[in-house]
Amino acid sequence: MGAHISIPMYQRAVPQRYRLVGQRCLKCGKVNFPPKAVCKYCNAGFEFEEVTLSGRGTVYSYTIIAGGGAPPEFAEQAHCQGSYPVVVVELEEGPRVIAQLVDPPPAGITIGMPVRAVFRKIYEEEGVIRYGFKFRPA
Amino acid sequence: MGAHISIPMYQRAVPQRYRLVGQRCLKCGKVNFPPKAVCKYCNAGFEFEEVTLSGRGTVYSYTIIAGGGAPPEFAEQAHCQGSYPVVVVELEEGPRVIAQLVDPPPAGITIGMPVRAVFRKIYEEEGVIRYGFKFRPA
Amino acid sequence: MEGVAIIGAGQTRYGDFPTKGVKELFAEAYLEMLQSVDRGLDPQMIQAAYIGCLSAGSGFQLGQLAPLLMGHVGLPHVNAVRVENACASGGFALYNAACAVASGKFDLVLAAGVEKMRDISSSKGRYWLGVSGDTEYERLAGSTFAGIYALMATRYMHEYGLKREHLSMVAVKNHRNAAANPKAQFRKAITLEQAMNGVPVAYPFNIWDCSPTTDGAAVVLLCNARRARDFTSRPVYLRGFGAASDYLAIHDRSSITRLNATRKAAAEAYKQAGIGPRDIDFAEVHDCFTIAEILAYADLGFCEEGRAHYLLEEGITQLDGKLPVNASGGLKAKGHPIGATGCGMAYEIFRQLRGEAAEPVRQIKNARFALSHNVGGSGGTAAVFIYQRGDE
Amino acid sequence: MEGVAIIGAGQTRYGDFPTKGVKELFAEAYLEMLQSVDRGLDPQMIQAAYIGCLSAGSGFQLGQLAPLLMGHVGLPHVNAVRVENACASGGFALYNAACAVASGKFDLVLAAGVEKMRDISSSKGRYWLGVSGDTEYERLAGSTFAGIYALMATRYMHEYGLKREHLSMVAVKNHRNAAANPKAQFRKAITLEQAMNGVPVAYPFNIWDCSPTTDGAAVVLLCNARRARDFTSRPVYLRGFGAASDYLAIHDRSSITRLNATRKAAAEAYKQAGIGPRDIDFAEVHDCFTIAEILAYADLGFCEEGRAHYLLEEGITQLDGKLPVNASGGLKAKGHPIGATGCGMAYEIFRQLRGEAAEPVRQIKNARFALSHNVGGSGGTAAVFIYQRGDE
Ligand SMILES: [Zn+2]
Ligand SMILES: [Zn+2]
Repeated sequence: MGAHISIPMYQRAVPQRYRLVGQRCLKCGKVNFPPKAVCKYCNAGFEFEEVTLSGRGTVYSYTIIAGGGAPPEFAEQAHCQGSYPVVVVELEEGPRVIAQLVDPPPAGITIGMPVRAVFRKIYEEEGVIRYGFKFRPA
Repeated sequence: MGAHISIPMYQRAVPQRYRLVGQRCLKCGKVNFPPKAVCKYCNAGFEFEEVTLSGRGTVYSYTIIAGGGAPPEFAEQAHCQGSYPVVVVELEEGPRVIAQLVDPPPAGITIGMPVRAVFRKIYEEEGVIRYGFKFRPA
Repeated sequence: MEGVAIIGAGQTRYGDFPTKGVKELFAEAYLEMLQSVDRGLDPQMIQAAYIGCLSAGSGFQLGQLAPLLMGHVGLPHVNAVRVENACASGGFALYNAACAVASGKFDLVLAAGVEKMRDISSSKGRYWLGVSGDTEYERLAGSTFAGIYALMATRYMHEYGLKREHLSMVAVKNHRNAAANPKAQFRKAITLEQAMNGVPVAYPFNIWDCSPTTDGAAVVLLCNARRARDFTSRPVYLRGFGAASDYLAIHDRSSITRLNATRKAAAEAYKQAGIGPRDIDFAEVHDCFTIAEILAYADLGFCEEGRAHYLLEEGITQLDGKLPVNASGGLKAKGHPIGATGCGMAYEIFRQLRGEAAEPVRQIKNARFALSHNVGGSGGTAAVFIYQRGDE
Repeated sequence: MEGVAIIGAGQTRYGDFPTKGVKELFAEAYLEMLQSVDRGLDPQMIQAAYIGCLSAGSGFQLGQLAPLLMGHVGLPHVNAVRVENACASGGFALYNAACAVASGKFDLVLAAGVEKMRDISSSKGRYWLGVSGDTEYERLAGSTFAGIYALMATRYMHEYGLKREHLSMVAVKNHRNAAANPKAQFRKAITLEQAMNGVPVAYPFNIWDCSPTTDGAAVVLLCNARRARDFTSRPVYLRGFGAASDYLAIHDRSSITRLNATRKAAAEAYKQAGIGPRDIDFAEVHDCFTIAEILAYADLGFCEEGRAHYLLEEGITQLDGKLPVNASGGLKAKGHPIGATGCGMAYEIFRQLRGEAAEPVRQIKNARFALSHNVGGSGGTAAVFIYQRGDE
């Protein structure tokens, strides 16, 4: 069990994982992603309109997870790839988000590098493939 | 995971589970089972001598666990037996202890009924059979 | 020590909510709490938060649920911590929030509880819930949580002549109360015959003796009593709060027909409030199993030990009785989202003492003092609170 | 508010103890604490206990660990509760124990932490430990706990010119300190070359940048300051205690080269103590990863933001420097039994300020004020404490 993401929990966030659905605060106009009950920018707005993010952004920071240390649900991926990069991306609408980077440039990842979101398999557990966004160089 | 008893944890209590090893408080003379760091009778003694309990006692209270509600590691037993009794036994040395009752009398379990400890399989998990004490009518 | 008042409270409906996770449940109760502060409140004034939860959202967030929830509702920097004592987690959140206000260090402190129990299959759920007691011994004996309370019930029947009907009378009363409570999980009265003939769970219990698995959240806002009327015209004062523990394993306790943790917690709360059991006008007590409500009557001083079932026979604890117990429906029928339960009791009492019980039929009239009682597992811990109506 | 003093402290060795479970570890630290109360103490005077723990003994006892432990050491009826904020669980136990004494409700309160991390296979352990952050997003991105701190380190290198060597300088310093600490998990100095060339974990970290998995427990006894000298000739006063939180997910934070939770907690603690960073003679800070100690220097006010690595270059935080940091060896080399860590820091400071560091070579001389700093996960929560030597 432990840090297990149950299927119902995964399903509740499908709009975020499949289509990057965020929310624009009706009070301050800024875009929250992932969604919050109260806007994280003005800490006051609690009414929002849905907004689908473009998926375009730049690398804000990065790491490379070594194969041996990957979480168990990513063990297969780590075994195949040896290691994989994880990045924090600053999206053009403002929010930052954490995800994997696919097809990293041979010269290495750099902060500020433009990227765009792609839809990928994340992992399989309990017989259900969890899909979601990753990023790739733009 | 959850309420899982790990193998090392099980092994640390083998003297209790296999041989009912308790401890006599050198301060007040009473017998603690299961062992404590500080005596549960005088709340002061912290030096003990080992004492192996006779396993004889009487039923202090009882219940009958219905098959459908058994913990998952007992599901197989519940499936075979339909239901099984669990008792609190007051041992002749003083302490009470909780365990299953095997071979309950056809006329039903009664409070005060004499019982004695027997060594049995408890359940199997992670490829290791957990053994321990149960009680049966004396 | 500073005085402590409740100035707002919110609670989700209790039940099964597949579309709501632990964050959504918490936010719903939090926003209702904010709206209940009738003179208004800038939420940024809230300084600390104590959050009760056992399973951390069916196990997905093992660590630091408290800042996760606070960040979700726009209070990211508040001093937030999770407190856990199984089914008494909400009560200990409330207790420690009260201590934080009483210390004078804070004026406005949140006490909350939340549990998302219905996200996992029942087989995994049974692993999580375990026995809520001493796992190493009680679980290895093959017992369930129901089994532990059943052992208490069997002994109580033996010592004091309690009958199967008495257990069912608790279930019938609490289901009747829940039927009138729009926030309850089971809004359906049951007959004594039904209650006596449910599917067996653990002798002497059948399914109607057991509280359900429930999703839900409850949030209470505490304030230094001297400032309470800045925020509301009708504060409810927390006059006494007590908490205590006991041996976790029932085989280690000298008696299993009483909960020493409840007795010690109640003594502390009564002493602090300067009142006794006879001054209590109504109570919300911890009825995770029917026997638990019966044990509570004597442990809280409502009757002598071994005489609790006579209170049921005489109808004293019914909604129209002299001392209504579990007007909300109790854990049994209102529902039991583990970590939320202790704060949900405070929500019910806050609303009742302000004359805001949602349906007129369930409003308890002319009440001045109320008590809530929250037990961890089979009595390993307990917290007791005494509330006083503030509009006098 | 009442003043708060520490009158006793105990701690197990940190390490790998296959024959000791969570009860045995706790009892060992508790009994050492009792012996440290030099004028003697009847343990039955202890009124409440706050116990920090994340995994509840590798998961066997999900609920109510606190009464289980108290019943094991002869204090079954004490008001006991578990508090949890991941790696800051011990710090929040200490914080809430301090609030309980400050409120005047209690004179003698236990703060403790315990973690049994080495009972489960490393694959299951990885499930448990997760990312200690926002599981739903950080874990689903494939990140580990090390990965989250690595993201902070990469950004810090980009913004402030931090080099790989600076990270390793933290590891070298803390391993050197641990070598002299008989209670440390790793009692072995390492070279800068070794520290820079370990097995990769998450760029830019290698294995020497990461704290280990550790079994251990620590117990601290708090007392109303007015009564402290009834129990000891050398109390240590808790002059300030602060706690705060932040967005759990690092992607929600405005900056990842500082921990806002630490800054807010430190401001609260300094203000309460009436002193500033320059008055601190030595500190135990939260170095779960090498970058964490570097972030702590500026967050605690020991230097300006972005200048922390110069403190390392100048040797200021070495044992013989102007402001020794992690004389114990820190989480990095003393070990990091998650729930125990915050109380283990208090143990180290209690012993140091009383002139009782176990080996003369590691005794810090003429210290008057000390600070401890405990972080939950990647900064979702933090607690900061300021201690003053009492024998003046
Ligand atoms: Zn906004
Ligand atoms: Zn004794």
